[in-house]
Amino acid sequence: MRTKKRAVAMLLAGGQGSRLGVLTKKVAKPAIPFGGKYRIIDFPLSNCINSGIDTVGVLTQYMPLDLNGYIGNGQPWDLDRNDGGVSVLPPYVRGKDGEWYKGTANAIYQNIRFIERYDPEYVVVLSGDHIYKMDYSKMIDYTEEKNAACTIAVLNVTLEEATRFGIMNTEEDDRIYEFEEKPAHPKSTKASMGVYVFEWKKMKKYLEEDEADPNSENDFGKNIIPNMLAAGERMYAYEFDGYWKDVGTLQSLWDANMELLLPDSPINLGDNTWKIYARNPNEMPHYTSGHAKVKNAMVSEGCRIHGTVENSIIFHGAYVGRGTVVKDSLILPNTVIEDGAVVEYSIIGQNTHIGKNAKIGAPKEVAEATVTPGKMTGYMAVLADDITIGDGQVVAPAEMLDEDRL
Amino acid sequence: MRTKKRAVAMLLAGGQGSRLGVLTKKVAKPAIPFGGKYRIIDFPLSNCINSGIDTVGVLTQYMPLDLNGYIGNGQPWDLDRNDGGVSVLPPYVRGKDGEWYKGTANAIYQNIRFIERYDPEYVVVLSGDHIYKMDYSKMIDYTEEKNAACTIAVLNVTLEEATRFGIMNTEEDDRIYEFEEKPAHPKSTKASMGVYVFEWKKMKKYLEEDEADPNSENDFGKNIIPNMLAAGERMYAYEFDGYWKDVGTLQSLWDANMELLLPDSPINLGDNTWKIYARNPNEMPHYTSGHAKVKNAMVSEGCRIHGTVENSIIFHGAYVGRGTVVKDSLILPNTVIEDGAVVEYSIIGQNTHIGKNAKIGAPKEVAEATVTPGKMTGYMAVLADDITIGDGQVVAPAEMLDEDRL
Amino acid sequence: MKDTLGLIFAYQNDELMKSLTQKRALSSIPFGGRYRVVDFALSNLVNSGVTKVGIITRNNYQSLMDHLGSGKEWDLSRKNGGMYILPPFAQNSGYRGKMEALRNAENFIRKSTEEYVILSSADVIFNMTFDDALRFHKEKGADITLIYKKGVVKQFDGGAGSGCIIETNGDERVTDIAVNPVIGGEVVKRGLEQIIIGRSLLESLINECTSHNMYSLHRDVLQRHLNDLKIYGYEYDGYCAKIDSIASYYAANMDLLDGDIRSALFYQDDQIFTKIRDEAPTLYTNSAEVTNSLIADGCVIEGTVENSILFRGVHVRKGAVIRNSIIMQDCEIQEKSELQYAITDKDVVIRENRKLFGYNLYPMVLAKGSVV
Amino acid sequence: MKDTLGLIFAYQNDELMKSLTQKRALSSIPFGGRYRVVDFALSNLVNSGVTKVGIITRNNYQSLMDHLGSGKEWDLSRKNGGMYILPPFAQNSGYRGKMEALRNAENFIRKSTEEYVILSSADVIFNMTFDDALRFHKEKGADITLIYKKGVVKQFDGGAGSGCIIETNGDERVTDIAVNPVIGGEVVKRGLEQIIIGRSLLESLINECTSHNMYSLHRDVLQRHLNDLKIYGYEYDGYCAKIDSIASYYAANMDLLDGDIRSALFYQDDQIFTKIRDEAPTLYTNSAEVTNSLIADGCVIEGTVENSILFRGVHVRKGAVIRNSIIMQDCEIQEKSELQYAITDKDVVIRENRKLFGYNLYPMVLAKGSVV
Repeated sequence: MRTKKRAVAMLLAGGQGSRLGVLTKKVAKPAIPFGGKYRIIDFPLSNCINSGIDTVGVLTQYMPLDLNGYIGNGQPWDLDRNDGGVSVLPPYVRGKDGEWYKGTANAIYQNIRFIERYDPEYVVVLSGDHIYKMDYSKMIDYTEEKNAACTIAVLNVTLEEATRFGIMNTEEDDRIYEFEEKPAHPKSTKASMGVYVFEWKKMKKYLEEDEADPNSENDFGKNIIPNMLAAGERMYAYEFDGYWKDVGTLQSLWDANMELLLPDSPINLGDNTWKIYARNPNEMPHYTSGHAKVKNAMVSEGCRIHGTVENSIIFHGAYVGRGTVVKDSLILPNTVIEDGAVVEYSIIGQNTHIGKNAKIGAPKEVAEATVTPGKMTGYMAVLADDITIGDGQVVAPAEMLDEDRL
Repeated sequence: MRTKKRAVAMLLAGGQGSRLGVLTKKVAKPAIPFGGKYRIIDFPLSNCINSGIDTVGVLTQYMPLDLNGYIGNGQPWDLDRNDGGVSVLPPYVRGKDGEWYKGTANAIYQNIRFIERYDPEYVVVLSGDHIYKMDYSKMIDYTEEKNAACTIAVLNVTLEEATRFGIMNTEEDDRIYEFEEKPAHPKSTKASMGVYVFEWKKMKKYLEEDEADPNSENDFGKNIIPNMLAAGERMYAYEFDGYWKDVGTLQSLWDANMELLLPDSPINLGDNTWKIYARNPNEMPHYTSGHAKVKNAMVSEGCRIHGTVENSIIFHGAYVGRGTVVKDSLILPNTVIEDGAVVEYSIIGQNTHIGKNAKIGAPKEVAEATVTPGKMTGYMAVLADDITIGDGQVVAPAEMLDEDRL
Repeated sequence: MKDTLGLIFAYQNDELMKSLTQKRALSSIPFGGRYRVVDFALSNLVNSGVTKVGIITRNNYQSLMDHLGSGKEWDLSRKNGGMYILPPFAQNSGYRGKMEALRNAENFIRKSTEEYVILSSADVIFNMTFDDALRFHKEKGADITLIYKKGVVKQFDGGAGSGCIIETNGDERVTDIAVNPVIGGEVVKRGLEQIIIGRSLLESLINECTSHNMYSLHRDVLQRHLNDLKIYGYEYDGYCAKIDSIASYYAANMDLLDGDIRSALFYQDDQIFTKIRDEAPTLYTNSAEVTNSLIADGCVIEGTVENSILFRGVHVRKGAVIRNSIIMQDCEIQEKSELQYAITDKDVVIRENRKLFGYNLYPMVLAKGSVV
Repeated sequence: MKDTLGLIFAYQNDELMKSLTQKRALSSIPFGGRYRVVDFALSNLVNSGVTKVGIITRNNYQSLMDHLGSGKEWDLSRKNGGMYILPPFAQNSGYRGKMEALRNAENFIRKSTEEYVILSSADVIFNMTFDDALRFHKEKGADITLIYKKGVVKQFDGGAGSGCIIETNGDERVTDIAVNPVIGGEVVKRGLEQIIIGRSLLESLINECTSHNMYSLHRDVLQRHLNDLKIYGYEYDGYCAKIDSIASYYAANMDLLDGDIRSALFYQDDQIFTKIRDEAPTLYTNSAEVTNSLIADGCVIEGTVENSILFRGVHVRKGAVIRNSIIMQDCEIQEKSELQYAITDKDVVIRENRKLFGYNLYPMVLAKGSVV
């Protein structure tokens, strides 16, 4: 009950996530459903409480209604505290004018007063785009040990992958001497995970300087980190060797979900020593009928399965009719798929209604062999939230549908 | 536990309250302290829960950090509910662009989706500027009885005062046929209190039409109400005969506080049948020392009084030193007034420190007889939050001070 | 229904079910994959808009308290009103009847201001709001209204009798009350032990019973006052099941495999609330074969499950077969074992190759934590 | 201190204070204008970072439960850990000693995973965090650490004796433990009944006591194991007061009129938390004369108050005089009445012109709700 906190976490949840296409039309990316009953933001929030960080600011800007409602008072993550807990931090007006968050650094800058309430030694900067389990307290300990102004969590990737990441070039002792964004010829394979620990006093100084610079884009990767490096601050890479997945594209979202079905799934949601918490819908146990065939699948509470489900994730409250086939697909919450429909290699948005004998997508192998991939969808069919597909209607593979088809 | 609600309240808390001068430099007007331990917003929030309205959206825009923190999960007002409760609704980005709340009507328009979650029959629109106790459920009943599209709460004022208010001209049965903003020659004395009940379906239609009109100022008083009248909607005045006070100026804020000291204070904060709730600071009972003289004053928990206090409101956590005199003043929370200082006819902001033998303001009668009144302050001395006045320093009556004086 | 107080009798600790109630009250027995029996009574009150509920306990109520917590899940963690656990007075080791139990709540009742009280027994599985019944109670000017269900009472072996059977006239006024009568297969009006009564009348009846050393709600209040109080019956025509024996508990669980009964109980606007437990969704592997079963989150199914109910966190290993059984939280059914007509309490482990068979009306019960 | 579990003995119901404890446990007696005695033990644990606290109760704990609610005010309404009320087993009507009381918490202790346990008696008024004491416990490799206070023990008439007095050697190892010895005016090391112990050791000591029908923490554990367990003393040098008689209760309240003691207890980073009650600030009228008094919110003062403590909602009418008294919640002191050395429990009304005088060490106690 002491207001001074060792660390405060700031979670950047303002991005639109436009590469997720129609799925982010109504909700911010961190509120996208994942893994049958979770949302992406459950991972960083659960990591915080599991790491002993009980004060989290969530910086929102884009379509925050669902996200705010989902976070609520923070109780599902044990983040409803008299002192600290989770706070949603939208942009606001001061003096005469309001200012949207211009960049990741500006978003934190605008909330300096929030952070200073807790007088922290360290500030942990997180994003709401990744699926991973990580003990941030170890990274903070490491920052303290190294007496670093900033520590950046890195993942070892292949040299080829390294061209798509922000890469940290380090000395032998992991001190960073150079940061390269998507280098054509990477000197290192240490890719930034978008998890930073800053010594707060230093961070504040650089945020203020950055804000005063009219040419800055006010971005951590583009401005703050390079400025700190240029000034000779002690900055270290912190190697993380666990599972980490960016789910910023439809394909990577599908992949990360499907990895939950692997024997010894790398993210292991059943691990009681590092629980991932979620706001639980109040739904009864799922019902698998006498006509159902469910193999290699994840099914959540509130579902009613009367058909065939294979290699798929069925999110809570979904209905799969008799004679219906769902394969290689993600069925997001509360979606209804009527009798006789076939859904293959697809992502179906929340509350969407698919009529009898409708046909969505095509078998994965067929689609991959015959279809021109979509820019966002690849070979998948992707349906938005809240739409209706009439009886017998067809949605082609690689198609992204945002309206009713009756 | 049924999601359909009879009424949802929308509380407009985005205004800056610039006529409150330095007091609103860091906090939005609804978060201004009032009555020793309350804030202005406690009145509409308590009215809601006491009226049986358990779903409240608070529309914020200006300096919301303190206000958000104060509202928190709504528990102090019993508004932490699994279904409903209080939600803070900031402006946000959708699609590519963000939009600040352009006016009171636009603020509600941008949150139509929030309202529709609860499928209400009525929406109550409130503002965070007034001190009053009112049972909104009776006004909703009245709206239902009259089968009205909108009901506007009115107060009977004098003909002279009527020139400063929005005035409702009504038929004998209280049906409104005309609305005049600050009429030079009022036809009626029914002044709008800024409390509206709308039938939601109708309201939504007019909000959407208003939003589509590029020339609109998106304001209830200027656009929505006149448009509805012009369209011939059934609109009624609802007479309210209790205590109601606008606290939009420093003088009216001082007056409303001082009325708490009257025998049989019209707002009666001790009334257990209509409690005003506040987020309680955890402070011990106040201590009145052997040297203290306290008369006609309100003193809150956490205070330590060693001097003379007369005709004043001492907010929680304040300290009044030995030999110190406080008269006709509001001392906002956690302010320290050292030994031998004299504070007369003043408003002292939160966490401000007044040094020994400092002199703030002048006796009320003296100030009124000798000083040129300030535009905002009148004859009062007004000190901002968080400043320091050095030992022996003087702040003149009618002065408004926003920085240290050492 | 802000003018109504709820009181739940949650102390039943039926001897007939002792294998399941050894360490808990009947009201906190797990039910339907993720619920506890008390969830139904509590949700019904909350769904009726009652915001102040007292829970009358006796002993073994630690498990009940753990389940109810602060009442948050039922939206009863409130500043005004909310949920109140009413523990027994220290010296009291049991109640001879409901009127004696109510003595324990006397203070709570007296301090309340609500005009009506709903007395609800926490041993009935049903989904009902009391709005219409209260309206009926007011319209009739009734002193007491008994909710009843018309039909043939299923007689389960070992059940606690049929409770109270009432008769009503054309105006629904109660003309006779029989306590635990022997009944055949005829259609009767069975009291559901859900009663509406005025608060001040209840207070004076508690006083009357206390001062005359009477304790039974049925005999000392309802039967005695049949003529001088206006006692009415109100028919509830939805699904209900009274839990008073292992057989009735088993049957009520199995009822949930019927889609219509599931709909009546769960897929309604008025939901049944229960304590949250954070579990991942259930995982079916390639070897899973599941039919006609109700399965909570957190299970891993590698074997065969038929006509069964699996609570949270159950692991069914490869080759294991579960039929017509109720498997509670965190049980593990190991390779090639087989269960039929079994009820396994929490944390039971069935070792490899074990085979356990009960009968339909005499399911085999395995106590909490046993390793077989 | 995530690795530490808190256990509070909140069942004391001292016969010597029975005028104040007739309907409540000692731990829930109002104190200091807005607190209850238990707030200190509970806040100390919370301020030490302990997030899981069991409260051992016996009887008359309804008032304690009402006060503690869901633990929200102490930030102990949590998903993981938080506050647990541990009610007595039904048949148990009293504990002969703390070891017997702990048997009641055995299950709770066994299910916990924390390495250490702090056993705290809820009858001491003090503000202390246990961080340093726990560090000391670890550094010394102690089995048990007793927090003690060095000084002359104030002997109040009717007090429950001096509790346990310990002696320690240069290394702070405890060399002798005397239970309730007769002591004169000498400086002694008095145990504060705040004890640090390893969780598994505590478990085995509870088992040992149970199987040998022993029950006293002091005699059957500390004295018996003085040589074979490493028992250390840790000095607390702040303010503390043990509440064990009306006189000590009165004196501890009056201590709060001393600015230094007030500072030590309340104006600290580590706050004492208590249940919120929504009251308006206190109103002084023109006829009010208040000196050297501690006054909670919600009072209306029209009369004279000197050297006294007023709880929330007290109304002192014109011409009434209160001196050296403790006036609890919602009392009304009517016109021209006079109180000296009085303790009025909640809801007492002193009629016009009544005069009541106690003595310094024998303050007059007026029972809850009495109208004089």
